[in-house]
Amino acid sequence: MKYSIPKTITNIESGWCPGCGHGIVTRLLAETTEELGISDKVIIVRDVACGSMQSGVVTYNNIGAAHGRTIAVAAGAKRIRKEDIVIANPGDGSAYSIGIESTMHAALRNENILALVVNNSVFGMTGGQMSPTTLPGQKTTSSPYGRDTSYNGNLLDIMKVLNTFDIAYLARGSVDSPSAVMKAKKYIKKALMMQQDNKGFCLVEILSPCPTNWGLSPEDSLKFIKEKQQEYFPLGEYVDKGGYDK
Amino acid sequence: MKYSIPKTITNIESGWCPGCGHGIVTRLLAETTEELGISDKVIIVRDVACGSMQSGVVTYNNIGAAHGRTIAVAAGAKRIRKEDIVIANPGDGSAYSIGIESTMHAALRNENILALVVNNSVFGMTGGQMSPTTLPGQKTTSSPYGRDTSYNGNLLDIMKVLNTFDIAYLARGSVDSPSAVMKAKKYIKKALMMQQDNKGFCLVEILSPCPTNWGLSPEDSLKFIKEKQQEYFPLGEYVDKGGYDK
Amino acid sequence: MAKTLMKGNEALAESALRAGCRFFSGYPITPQTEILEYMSWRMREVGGEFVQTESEVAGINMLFGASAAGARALTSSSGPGFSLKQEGISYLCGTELPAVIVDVMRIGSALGNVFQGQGDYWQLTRGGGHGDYRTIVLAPASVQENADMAYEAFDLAEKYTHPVLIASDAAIGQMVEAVELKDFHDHDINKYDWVIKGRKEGEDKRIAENVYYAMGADEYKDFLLEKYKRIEDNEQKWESVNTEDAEVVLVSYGISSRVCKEAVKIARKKGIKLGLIRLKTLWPFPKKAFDALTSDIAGFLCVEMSILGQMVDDVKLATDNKFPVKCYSEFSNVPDPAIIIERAEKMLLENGGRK
Amino acid sequence: MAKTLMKGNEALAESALRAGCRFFSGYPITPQTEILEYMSWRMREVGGEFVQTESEVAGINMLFGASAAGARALTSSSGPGFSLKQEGISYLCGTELPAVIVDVMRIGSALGNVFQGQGDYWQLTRGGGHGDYRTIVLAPASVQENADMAYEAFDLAEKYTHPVLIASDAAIGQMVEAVELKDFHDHDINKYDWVIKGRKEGEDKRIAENVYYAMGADEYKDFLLEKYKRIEDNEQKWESVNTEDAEVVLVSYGISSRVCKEAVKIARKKGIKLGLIRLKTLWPFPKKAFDALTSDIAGFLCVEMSILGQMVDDVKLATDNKFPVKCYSEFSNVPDPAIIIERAEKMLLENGGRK
Amino acid sequence: MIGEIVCSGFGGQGVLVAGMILAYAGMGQDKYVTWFPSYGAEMRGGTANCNVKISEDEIASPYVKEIDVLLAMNETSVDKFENQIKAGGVMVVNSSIVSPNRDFRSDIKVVKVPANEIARREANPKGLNIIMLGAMAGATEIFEPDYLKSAVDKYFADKGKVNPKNSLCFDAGINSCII
Amino acid sequence: MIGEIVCSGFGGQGVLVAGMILAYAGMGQDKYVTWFPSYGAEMRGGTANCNVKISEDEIASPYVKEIDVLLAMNETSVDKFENQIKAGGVMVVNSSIVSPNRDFRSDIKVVKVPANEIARREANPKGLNIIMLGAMAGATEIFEPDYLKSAVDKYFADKGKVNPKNSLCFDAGINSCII
Amino acid sequence: MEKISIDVSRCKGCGYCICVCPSGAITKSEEVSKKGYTVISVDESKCVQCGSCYKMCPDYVFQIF
Amino acid sequence: MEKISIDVSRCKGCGYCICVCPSGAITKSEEVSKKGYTVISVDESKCVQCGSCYKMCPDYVFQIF
Ligand SMILES: Cc1ncc(C[n+]2csc(CCOP(=O)(O)OP(=O)(O)O)c2C)c(N)n1
Ligand SMILES: Cc1ncc(C[n+]2csc(CCOP(=O)(O)OP(=O)(O)O)c2C)c(N)n1
Ligand code: SF4
Ligand code: SF4
Ligand code: SF4
Ligand code: SF4
Ligand code: SF4
Ligand code: SF4
Ligand SMILES: [Mg+2]
Ligand SMILES: [Mg+2]
Repeated sequence: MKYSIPKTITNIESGWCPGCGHGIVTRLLAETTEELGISDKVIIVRDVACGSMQSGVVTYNNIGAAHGRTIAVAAGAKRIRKEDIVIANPGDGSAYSIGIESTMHAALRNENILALVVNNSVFGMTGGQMSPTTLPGQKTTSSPYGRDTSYNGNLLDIMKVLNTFDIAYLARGSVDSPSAVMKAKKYIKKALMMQQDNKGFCLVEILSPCPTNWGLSPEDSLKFIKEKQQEYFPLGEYVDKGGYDK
Repeated sequence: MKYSIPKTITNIESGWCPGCGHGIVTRLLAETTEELGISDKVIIVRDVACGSMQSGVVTYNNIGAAHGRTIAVAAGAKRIRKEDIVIANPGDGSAYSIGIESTMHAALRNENILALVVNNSVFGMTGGQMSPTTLPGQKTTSSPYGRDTSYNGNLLDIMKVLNTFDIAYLARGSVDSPSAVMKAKKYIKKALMMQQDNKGFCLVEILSPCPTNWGLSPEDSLKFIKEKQQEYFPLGEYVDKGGYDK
Repeated sequence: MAKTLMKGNEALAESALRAGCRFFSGYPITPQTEILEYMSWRMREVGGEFVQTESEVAGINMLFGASAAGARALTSSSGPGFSLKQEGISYLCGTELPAVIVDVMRIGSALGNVFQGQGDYWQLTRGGGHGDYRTIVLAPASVQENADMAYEAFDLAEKYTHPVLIASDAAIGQMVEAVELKDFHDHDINKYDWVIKGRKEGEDKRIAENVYYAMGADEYKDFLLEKYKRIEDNEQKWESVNTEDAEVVLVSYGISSRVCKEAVKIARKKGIKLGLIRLKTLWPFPKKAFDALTSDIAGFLCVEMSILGQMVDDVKLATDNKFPVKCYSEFSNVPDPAIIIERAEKMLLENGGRK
Repeated sequence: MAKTLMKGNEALAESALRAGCRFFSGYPITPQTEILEYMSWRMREVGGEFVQTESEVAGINMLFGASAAGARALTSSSGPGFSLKQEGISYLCGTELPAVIVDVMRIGSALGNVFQGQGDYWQLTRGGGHGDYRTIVLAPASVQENADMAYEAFDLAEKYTHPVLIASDAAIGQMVEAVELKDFHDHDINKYDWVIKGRKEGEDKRIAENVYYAMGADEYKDFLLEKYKRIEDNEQKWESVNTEDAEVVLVSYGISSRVCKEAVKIARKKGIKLGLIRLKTLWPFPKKAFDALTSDIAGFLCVEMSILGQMVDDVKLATDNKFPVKCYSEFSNVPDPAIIIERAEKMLLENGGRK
Repeated sequence: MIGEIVCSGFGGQGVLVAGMILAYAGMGQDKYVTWFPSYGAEMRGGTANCNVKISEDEIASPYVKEIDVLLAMNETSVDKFENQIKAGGVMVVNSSIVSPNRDFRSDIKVVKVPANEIARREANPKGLNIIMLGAMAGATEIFEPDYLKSAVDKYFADKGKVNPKNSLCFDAGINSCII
Repeated sequence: MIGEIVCSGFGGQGVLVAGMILAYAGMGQDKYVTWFPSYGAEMRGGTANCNVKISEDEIASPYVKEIDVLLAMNETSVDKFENQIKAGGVMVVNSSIVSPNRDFRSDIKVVKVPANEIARREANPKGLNIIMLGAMAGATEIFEPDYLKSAVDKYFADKGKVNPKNSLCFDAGINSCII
Repeated sequence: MEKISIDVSRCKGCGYCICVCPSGAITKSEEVSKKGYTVISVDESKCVQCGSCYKMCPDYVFQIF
Repeated sequence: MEKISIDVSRCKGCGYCICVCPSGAITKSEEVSKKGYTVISVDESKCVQCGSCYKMCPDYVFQIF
């Protein structure tokens, strides 16, 4: 088969809303780990946010971390399971708001994990409040008149923050089109290879639709990513210490 | 008098060790606020760390914040006291380790306060443990064989992190010599003027000796700042949105 | 003011604003989020400060600053987020700062779930933070009380310069009832002599820190014992329902107590002498409600949504262990009036009279 | 092994390593810091993982991950830092993960001070975090016990797949005594079937999350009640000193209990029949120690370093309120044997016999 | 006690608003009312419901145990709540998507309303819930149809969301159930 | 009970180590020992002290209330602890910096040791505490001087910090107090 | 057949596959799933096996031969 | 006189002033303060009133006229 559902995807229906990007990101994770032959080494550490619904969808053993603590928990687990591949799977709220301390310090300590951040520019799970990546003008339930940066604060672009850090890999992908999906997959795969080779901290952020809380149709959500979200959060590789491009 | 002790310095003996930089920074704060005629507006928010001993030394009303929370507490106070000048006075441990989340997010929200960070590259108050700014090779009570960055993590240079943020002012000074002291004073003064004009978040970091925990004589401590600390933490102004240079 | 239909969480938020609250800092968590969402637009309308903070820890600490600066300040959370505020609550107590903190209880330890629960009773009444302290804990059982207690909480907090907690729950927070809101009250941020602001010439120096540093450790001990005694003497609040002739008395609060009221109604129709003490303060525990009872009681039945029956000890202590005390506890289900009555009947059978 | 002189904190750390602990994550705070400092070099020597985390919150959460992955994991803190760990402790409980968490108690709410205190009793025994849970709380009173209990704590934690707290204090942590350390024990991180690791073909899927999700809310209720009952039945630990014929029984733990022992010695010399129940577990509270007493007791005197007398309620509950219970509490001073005896004599006068 | 009502259906069918309108209407007649939603993770599955109580006396528990009236906007709602209806109670069923072949309880009154079709006809896809309310007004005594209709209008007017189509939907609901 | 000792002085004078050596020596004779330091903010002021108990029986409280022997290395130490010494107890005073003109209690034995001068003479500025221990050995019965001296050596040997000057200091301490 | 296999029971009707299919092979069907989603159907004859639908589908509906 | 005034009771003997004084006017005295610090003394005749000591002193000992 040219494209087959990865074996590590279960046939349990996911809890995600129609058009939710978490489902795509999860498939990429399943594909890449299978392609690398590391399926039997994966430990996922998920947040309590929408990413938590991944647990039912994949066959991987996993840990449910407190909100904002996936990266700390993953770092703790990895230090005990050095042969395993440990992936933290936070959302933007988790990694950049409540959990920013550990995002920064795990990067400083160059913890040998992958932080795979699903950035949907809102707190999805709790009903769509503003997050550190909510765009200027974007309406959320806690910025009902649209984010006004002078009132609600500026955006956090983690690429700019971790840019200068001595980590293994830092990249931002998106799932707004088939080609973007393939690029995002490449980023994730590279990061996993680096973890296999003990290169250190990798953070891959994926721009991901949350039609429910954006108040947009799934199709318009993809447009929103392309036209709006990427304007503030440009795609690409920001740190690459690996040399894993063939 | 050419140089007189600022009126806002009390004659209570400080609790600091001989040669502690906190004393110099405190005087700069007293001088600048007096020169700007804002002594009667100052609210200091101090950590529980060595900076807390400032409380007895100055006549200013002040708030003792929990460790790591000076910036959050100051931002809260400033929002209520918009006419006052609110200065958070954390150490490097406070601002960059436990309190990094609020350092980042107060900057994102451009809270109209001054964070005056006394960076002595250790947790002074608790007896000299490693902090995020402890230098490679530096011995501390929690890195007794010297900081090994691959074991203890890399250094956090806040200038590199906040560099790209939309804040009012970001600078790093030092108190290792009379001329450095005067430059540091200029930075602090500029930041205070910006707060007066509601320009937003200012962070001024001051490299400061902790002879006690560095295990050095006070004199050698100054050398350490010049020769070692500044190598990793270069002095200068990093963000300046104010135009307050005459 | 006429009555309007409001959600419990929103009524609480609006009422806090009317009480003069002009500072809110918090972080979303179900089932508390509507408080934050309401504040996100409404606070701006009334000219106050709203901050969605980076975390609950930042939320309680920004509130600490705002409170020290003299504002009526509010934060709110649930479950895990409320736990993160415990250090800050201890700081408010030790520093003697007034503030109002809402815990919209949900179920379970760890993540648990977003549904109604009452498992934070110990955390609320015994101090989830470090050190020796208590906080007044108000326990609303209706949308109206969510509003009234939020209003009153600020007065209480200032009366004792102490944080006041509101132990709301997911059910009270999510439900809608008619509510009558109180008028807007102006709060003067300079009202109190402990408020931190720029120090004007000639004024005494003010420091917001552990009050015991200034008064000395020994005096602090007496001060604290006296203060808590004063609160215990003055602030016990409860509602007694049909307790005069009750043979079994239910003890309950919040959403569970509403089910208990229904049970009392049904039981009375059946001729069973059931009564109810509904706690309106969890601390101080309304011991006076128990003191007032006659001694012909077959026992007390605690009805609560906590597996471990967290309220039981307090009832035993309040009654000097003179009566049987049982517990009907639920976890994810709401207590059932039928089961309540069944249990009460069983107690009557077992302990016809006094122990 | 021969005896060596060690500081309480260091003995605790070394002993944890000998018990097979290979993961420590924590943040400095006096008077706990020596544990962290000791681990900073010693953990590397024994081939384990040491992390000075960015905060206490990160510390407890890294530990959560290490524990889920199968390690014997330790974190420690004091006062404010211990409060910040409450969310994480609740997560460990709900997720049923073993771990050892040390609270080296200091005095006061808020910042308080770094000196010995026992003001965290409620926080420790009633769960400072959200939701329905208890944790075993061990209370060492000597450097030797600091070592022994740290060793034993890991076994207990695994026996119940539950966090175990050690309520040490500044005095026990800072003092030096001779100590005999146990041998090194190897811990197999794959020992338990709940341990999270890469899932090999054919293995059952493992998830570390609230255990109630898998078992269902109703079953969880029974499960939890049974589990805590089992702990209460099996894990009560105490030391009775001269209680056989005692007329007044002191109740105390940790550093205060050592002063009490001295008081008992002195009192006995004077012919006063003083006894002592020293709690070695704060929870489960050693009710059995009280059950074993005769009824000719004039009363119990709680001796503790907490202003509000936090242990008193537990003694009343353990004795069904059948005896007078008084409290001699200190804040910044260490209890004084002379005052203890004076208070005991007063109790004897007031309540010559049984209440 | 005037009535204990459960409104249930898919998220998006307006079940919570239907319940709110009933509570609002009750309050307009100086009754005691409570409205209690299902929420959180429960809703993500796709089903939402709310409990409404309307009473002359103060309402103790807001939870509906024995239902007087069930507005069942989809199949799962019938599955879930039919058994809780009191003997003699009323179930208004959205017959557009609830299979007409299923067996309903015989001791209750079942009112079948092709709500989706009506909504389509009235070009008011968001009017499903109003149609159901209309049907309920026609089939029960809890509110006078005219009063409830005016309450619907007033409810939306209060929110500044007036939509003249609502009134048509309401009428269509009443009519459909009279047929 | 063999002895309850307080060592007190400026931070840096080695008072905590002096106490530790006493505890170590006690343990070497199979006695029960406890050592308890002042610490934290208290120490920042400049004064440090520790409580040492040495006993044949298990030690209950580690706090010294009534002092058998006080090693007072500076003025404040005398101010603070002299009154806690038991009648008949011993106070070893660092007479280099404790004013020789002050009145001491007459019901205790006061041993004046010019410790700073001796240390200077022996070119061992860190030997202050050892000198004081020597003096104590000479003036009290708690330890045989030779045993304590060997314990000092063993203590430092265990730590890998052998310093032959310590022995000279110890002797000088004994001698100074015999004089 | 055998170009593509679909499991419409998983489909949530988001429409991603429809808008990325280069050959217009995918359309909304009339079928409404149990959860109330209008699922898709594929006109296999039009399918060029590009895999775009597979790549975008958040609910693992497609497999391409 | 009147070039400089010092309050040696505050001095903690850190020596900063000594090492920054361009004219060698400051030296350690023999005096030991109550807290055990060897304090400084100033040879005012040498002082050029540059203010360096003032700027560096962490304990507010100096004032320059
Ligand atoms: C300590 C704590 N605070 C808040 C919450 C509530 N909460 C759960 S998930 C979440 C935010 C989710 O946003 P994000 O991390 O971006 O993930 P998404 O759902 O958008 O994928 C919040 C605030 C919680 N469970 N615990
Ligand atoms: C929550 C909490 N954690 C830890 C501490 C202990 N503590 C007090 S100050 C401090 C670090 C001080 O370092 P820094 O912030 O750099 O200030 P400095 O003393 O070096 O000026 C620590 C760890 C505390 N009081 N509260
Ligand atoms: S709320 Fe948003 S992020 Fe969460 S499942 Fe729905 S679409 Fe996905
Ligand atoms: S420990 Fe360091 S920072 Fe603290 S007072 Fe002493 S010198 Fe200053
Ligand atoms: S594989 Fe390509 S052509 Fe075929 S259905 Fe999918 S998107 Fe269309
Ligand atoms: S992308 Fe998948 S879920 Fe979405 S409509 Fe197509 S098949 Fe259905
Ligand atoms: S003012 Fe300058 S010259 Fe005078 S004493 Fe001070 S440093 Fe020396
Ligand atoms: S700088 Fe100040 S404290 Fe230091 S030696 Fe000079 S006068 Fe004394
Ligand atoms: Mg998100
Ligand atoms: Mg520091």
